[in-house]
Amino acid sequence: MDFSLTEDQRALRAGMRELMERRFPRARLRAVVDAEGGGGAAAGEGAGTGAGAVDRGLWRELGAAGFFALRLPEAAGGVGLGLPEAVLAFEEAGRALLPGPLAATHLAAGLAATGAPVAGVPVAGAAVAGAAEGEAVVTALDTAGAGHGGAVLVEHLASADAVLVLGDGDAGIRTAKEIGSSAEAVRSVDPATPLHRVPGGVAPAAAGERSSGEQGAGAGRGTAARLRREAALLTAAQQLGSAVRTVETAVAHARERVQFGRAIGAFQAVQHLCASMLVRAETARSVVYAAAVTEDPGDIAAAVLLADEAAVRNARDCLQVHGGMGFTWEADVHLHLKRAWVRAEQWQTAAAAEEELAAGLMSTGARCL
Amino acid sequence: MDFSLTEDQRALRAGMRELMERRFPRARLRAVVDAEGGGGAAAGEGAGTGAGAVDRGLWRELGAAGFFALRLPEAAGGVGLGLPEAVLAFEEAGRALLPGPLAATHLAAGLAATGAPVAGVPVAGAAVAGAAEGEAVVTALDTAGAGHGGAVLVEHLASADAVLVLGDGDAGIRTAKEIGSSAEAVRSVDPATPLHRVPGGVAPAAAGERSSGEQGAGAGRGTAARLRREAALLTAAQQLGSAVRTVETAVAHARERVQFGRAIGAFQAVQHLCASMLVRAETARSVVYAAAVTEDPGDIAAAVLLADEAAVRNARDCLQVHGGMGFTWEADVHLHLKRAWVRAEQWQTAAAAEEELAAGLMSTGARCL
Amino acid sequence: MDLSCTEDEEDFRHRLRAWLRRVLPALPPRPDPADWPARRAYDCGWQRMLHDAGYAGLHWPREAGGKGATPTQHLIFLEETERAGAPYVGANFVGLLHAGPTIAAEGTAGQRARWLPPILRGDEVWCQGFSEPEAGSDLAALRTRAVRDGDDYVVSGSKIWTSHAEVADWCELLVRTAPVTPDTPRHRGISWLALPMDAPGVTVRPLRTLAGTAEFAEVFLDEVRVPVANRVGAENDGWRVTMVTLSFERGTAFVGEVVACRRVLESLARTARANGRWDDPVLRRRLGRLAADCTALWRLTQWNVSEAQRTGGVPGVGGSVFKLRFSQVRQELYDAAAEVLGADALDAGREWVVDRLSSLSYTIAAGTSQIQRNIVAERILGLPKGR
Amino acid sequence: MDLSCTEDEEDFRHRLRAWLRRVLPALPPRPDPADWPARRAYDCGWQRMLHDAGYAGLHWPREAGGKGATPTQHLIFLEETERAGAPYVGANFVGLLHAGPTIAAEGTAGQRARWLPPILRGDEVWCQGFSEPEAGSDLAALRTRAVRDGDDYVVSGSKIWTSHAEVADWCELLVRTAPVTPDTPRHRGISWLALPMDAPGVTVRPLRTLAGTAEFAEVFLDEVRVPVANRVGAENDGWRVTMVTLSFERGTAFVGEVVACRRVLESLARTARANGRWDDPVLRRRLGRLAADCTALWRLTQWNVSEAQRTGGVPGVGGSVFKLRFSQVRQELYDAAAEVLGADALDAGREWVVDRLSSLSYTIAAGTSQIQRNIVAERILGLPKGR
Repeated sequence: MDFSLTEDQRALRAGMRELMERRFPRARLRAVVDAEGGGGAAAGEGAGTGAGAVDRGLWRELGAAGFFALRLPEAAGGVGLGLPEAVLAFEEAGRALLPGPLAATHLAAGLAATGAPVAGVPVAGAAVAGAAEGEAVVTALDTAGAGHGGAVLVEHLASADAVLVLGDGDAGIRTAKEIGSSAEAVRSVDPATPLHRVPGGVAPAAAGERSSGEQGAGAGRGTAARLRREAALLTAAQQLGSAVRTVETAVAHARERVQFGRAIGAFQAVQHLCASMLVRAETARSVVYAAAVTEDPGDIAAAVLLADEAAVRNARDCLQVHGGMGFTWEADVHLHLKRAWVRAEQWQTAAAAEEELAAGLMSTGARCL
Repeated sequence: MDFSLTEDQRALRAGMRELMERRFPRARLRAVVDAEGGGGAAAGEGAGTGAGAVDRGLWRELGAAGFFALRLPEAAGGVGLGLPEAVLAFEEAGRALLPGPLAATHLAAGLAATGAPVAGVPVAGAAVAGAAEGEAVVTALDTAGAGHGGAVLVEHLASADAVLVLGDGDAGIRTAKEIGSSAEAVRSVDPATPLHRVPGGVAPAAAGERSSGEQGAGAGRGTAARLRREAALLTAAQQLGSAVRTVETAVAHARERVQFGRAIGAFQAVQHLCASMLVRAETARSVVYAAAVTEDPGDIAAAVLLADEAAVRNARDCLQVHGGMGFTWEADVHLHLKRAWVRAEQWQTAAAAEEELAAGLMSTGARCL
Repeated sequence: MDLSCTEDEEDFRHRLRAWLRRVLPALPPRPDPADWPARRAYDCGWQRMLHDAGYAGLHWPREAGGKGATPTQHLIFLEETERAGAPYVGANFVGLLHAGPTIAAEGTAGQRARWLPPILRGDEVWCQGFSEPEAGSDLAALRTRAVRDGDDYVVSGSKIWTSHAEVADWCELLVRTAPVTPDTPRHRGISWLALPMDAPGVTVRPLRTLAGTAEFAEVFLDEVRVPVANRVGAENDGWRVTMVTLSFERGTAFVGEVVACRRVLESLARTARANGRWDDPVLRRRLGRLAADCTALWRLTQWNVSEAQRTGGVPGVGGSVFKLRFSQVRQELYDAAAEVLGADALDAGREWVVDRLSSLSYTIAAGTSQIQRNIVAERILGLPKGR
Repeated sequence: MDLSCTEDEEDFRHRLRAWLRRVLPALPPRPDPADWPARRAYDCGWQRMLHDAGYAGLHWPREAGGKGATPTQHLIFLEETERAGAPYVGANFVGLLHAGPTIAAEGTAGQRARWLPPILRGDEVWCQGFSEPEAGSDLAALRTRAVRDGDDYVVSGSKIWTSHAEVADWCELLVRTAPVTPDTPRHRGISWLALPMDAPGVTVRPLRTLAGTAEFAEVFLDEVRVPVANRVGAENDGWRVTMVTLSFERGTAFVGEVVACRRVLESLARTARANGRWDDPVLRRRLGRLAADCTALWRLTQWNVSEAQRTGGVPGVGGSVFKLRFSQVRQELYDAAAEVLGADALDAGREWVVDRLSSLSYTIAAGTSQIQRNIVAERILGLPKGR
């Protein structure tokens, strides 16, 4: 057993961090956020009308760096790595608050590579074929996330070429145009994540096309469930990155901000807030990484729970450490909090994760080592 | 509106505190606790066999001071006061960690004074007739508290003369001997509160006797529900007293205990623990007092929730402030915690209180002033 | 422990209700939140109506032009206006609740005559210039300097978190009139000035919050001349002058907000029932617990008001206990709202979503929860001074 | 990120399992927890069996008579013994996990030869004399004095929280050999002595905890003579000598406890199913969340062990993160147990009820959570020194 990162994994992480810092520095994040109509959460519309649109240039660079093709076989033009490496890359994206439907495009790239009808997923033309290279932007519609009235929120729909639709058991690809025709823009709480509300009843495949479910119930069910789990884990990895980043931000502020004649980081109340943040982040890290290794549904549910909690609560504590400064639009703290809220609503809710883990307690243990 | 205590209420509270300090000083509490077989929670049996027995002399003194007859009309030999005054007296008892079935005896005194069959409650001989004077010890059996297998825990059964039985709708008095015949002593977690487990199916009245329910469903139901609510509130008042006391204990320790060259109360971590304790106690105080005035079921449910929480969490924080010292048998902190656990299980659980309050949200508001 | 109203109080409540029933339907439509001049006009119009009906300065002493009402009457006023959906105090907040009372307590007769009546009539709007970028929790660290030059002070510096600055006539300003030295503690050397907002050298820049709105502003002061006659209290005594009002509270500071909490909670319950989430016991019990918390906030308010009535005023420290609980409950309330909304909590067009963002300031503004706990620990519990 | 075992590790695990299957059924019955001599005999008997089977001092260096196992092997050993229900290290805790490693690292050849083999064989039991009534979190405030008199130290003072004192042969004792002066920081002037527990002047008094048991003792020292030859390390260098071992950790400190957490949780779930409480989603989801927490504790352990293996050892500060989470989860686990039991949580005869009481020490013992957070803030996060 050696749970530590390998040298290659360290290098991958460093490379990804360097890529994010170079190609998506803070100025670029602020440009996305501040361009957004000057309105923010409380202002006009914004979503889907250019504001918060996916930066195609950046998307291609991510593709060139292997972000989407990370897990494709080298023979298929991929990097040939696994879920642990993908998790490291997504952690860095979360750390940088990189916007866009990263998980959906990453998963769609995997589907495309195997080619229709392998794995039972039909490919809607070139859109998904370009996912691995970052030529296509693929977002996702998870019908299991349907709320009151059966509607679902879809991120970055206006920027997307295709939509990965996860049905009850089957999965499929539809064009963004198709889905967009019935969608309505929503004033997103996160200025960097435009959202559309899509009415219920969307099927994974357009009439006449085959969705993965039609290959046979077993495989179909497995495909959608597996994609949902992987998406949940990759999203948890982004939450982890955000949680780690807000600890650093809080600590940096606490060292610099002087009140009552000393750095506020010398006050136990602030010290202990920061310490609790680190505990949350490191705890989340251990389960997210382990779930990437085991791919076990229970481990993934644990990763979702603890990473969501770490991202949301760390962002709030970071805001508290920043005091009034943290309440301003100019500070980045709120961007972490809002994105963490968005991600926490995706793929698997806390309630579902807790029920999954509770059910797991009934099957006999032996979950160790 | 004047929510403050009246002069008379202040005097009553001071008198009760003085009574408790004189007649049940710490040495006496420790005698009860330490006599208890030297075993404590983890030791032999203890319950019901003398250890933790109700002190009859003290009980009579409480009776003489009007503790049990507080709400009886003066014409009936009572003090003629109301629920607010009873709550103040019970708060002081909780503060002193006075053991014994205080609420049950107090309620039984009220029933006795009205005399059978008024209010539809038959009186089992002299036992309950002496409750007001502290000549009788009356404990309670709340059939609504039945757990798995229908069994109920009853406190101080071996010391009691009579048992106030609260059924689904009706209430009645049975002799302790009757109830005790099928009871089994339990190793109580609280060394000052002996417990017996009584099997399910106990009726409020012995065969052939009349219970309050037989007077007509409406009145009967009302009686049992009213008694349960009053008991819950008087118990919440004891929780409040304990919560207030543990703040004081924690603060006193924090001022005296020196580590790292200063009183630990100068460390923000300790200061903030103590401040949070005070907030909990004062919040609980406001709802407990208000519920005593309004007697509204929703207010009582709020009092139960917040007082239970204040007592349990304050005792735990008090223990944390005390560090290792708080973990010893010699310190009183654990006695507050254990008693708070016992009281939190009585009359109304947190789940029931929350459901009651939730249901109240559906009836239109106007709960203010 | 009497929670019922006296005959006088009932009478006051009924007359107020009758008046509100009469006037509220005739109010103009609420202004766009981003239109500051319209907001000012609306708020001042409401204040003028209150004035004409005899409700202006209800809690101010009679000598200052107020009604000398008891804390309970003030509580009833705030409760009834909130429940009736009457306008909030808005632009008149600082004038009615801080600057005015400060002038009433510490100003000269001339200052009172000049500044108080326009506040009560809704003619003049005040804003507050206390906090600075480097002086937040540590207000006494303020650096804005005022140098005496003849009959004027020349003031330079910057202030932050100033509401209604765009439309205010006056700013109650704390400035440093003597430098901090080893012999001069930081709380000395501060003076209180009434700054005319139209004075040359005053620049107002809106400050956008994380909720996306600009409820606050920064105020930059570049050699602004303020007449010495605008100083309330003695030179270098401004800290005490300010704290007299800040630390004097009658328990009524959050009455409207507490009433609103209950309303939001009931509305959440109805929404949950409509969208099916009410069937989830985890959520339902959470709302039940919040009902207990809201009840407690109301009872704590009544408690503090009664204590204020009995003793003539609650020291500000008593309010710390309330504020700690209030801030926490308010944030938990909006977290529960998000739970009720589910994914729709991401839609800023939905009710409560922007309120949820705004509620993030509760544990920070007007004394962070950390500072409040220090106050409780040191001033109420008597623990040794920390840090 | 490899969570699978190597062939060597699998082999180690299988041999251990086979041995445990063979020997555990033949163990004598567990002694009464109140019978200290019987407990000593039982624990030492088990240690002797481990010794004879080649498992004694698994994690000790070979030079000290240990097996020089990797942290992963040690993890496997602790995991398998806990899962098999093998005896806990018990009376041999201090000898195997602290005093022994200290002597191994800092003792002379003679000291190692004298003290280490009996620890590994289960012949001699050690206890720990560090904490004092006035020196808890602030260990360096210890006052027990040792005055040199010829070839002896004469030691007076008192120690607290000493486990197994009644039956220990030796006590690793921290004493003050030089007074604290303005020039001598408190961490200097402390020495490490091996105290024979049968020396005249040593009195042991059981200390009853809130769980009602006497798991700890106070040790009173009245002019006890300890040979200077029993000092490990230089005079006045005892703080460093002690911290070398205390601060060196391979991530394995809580392996057994983490395995036990999971077992308790599964048992809670079964009990809840049996008594019907499983149908309450509030409880069920709470247990689900605890499952995530238990998983996290196990993964954090694997993480720390792997880091220790990679770097040669985890500094103690890394353990602070783990301990903070562990203490909290452990207490929440027993609160959930009370929820499962309902009113039966008041019956100390029921499973988990006394464990719940014991768990109250988790946030206090071996560094309170407050101290741990200080360590995390200052030593890991690099925040300025507080207080």
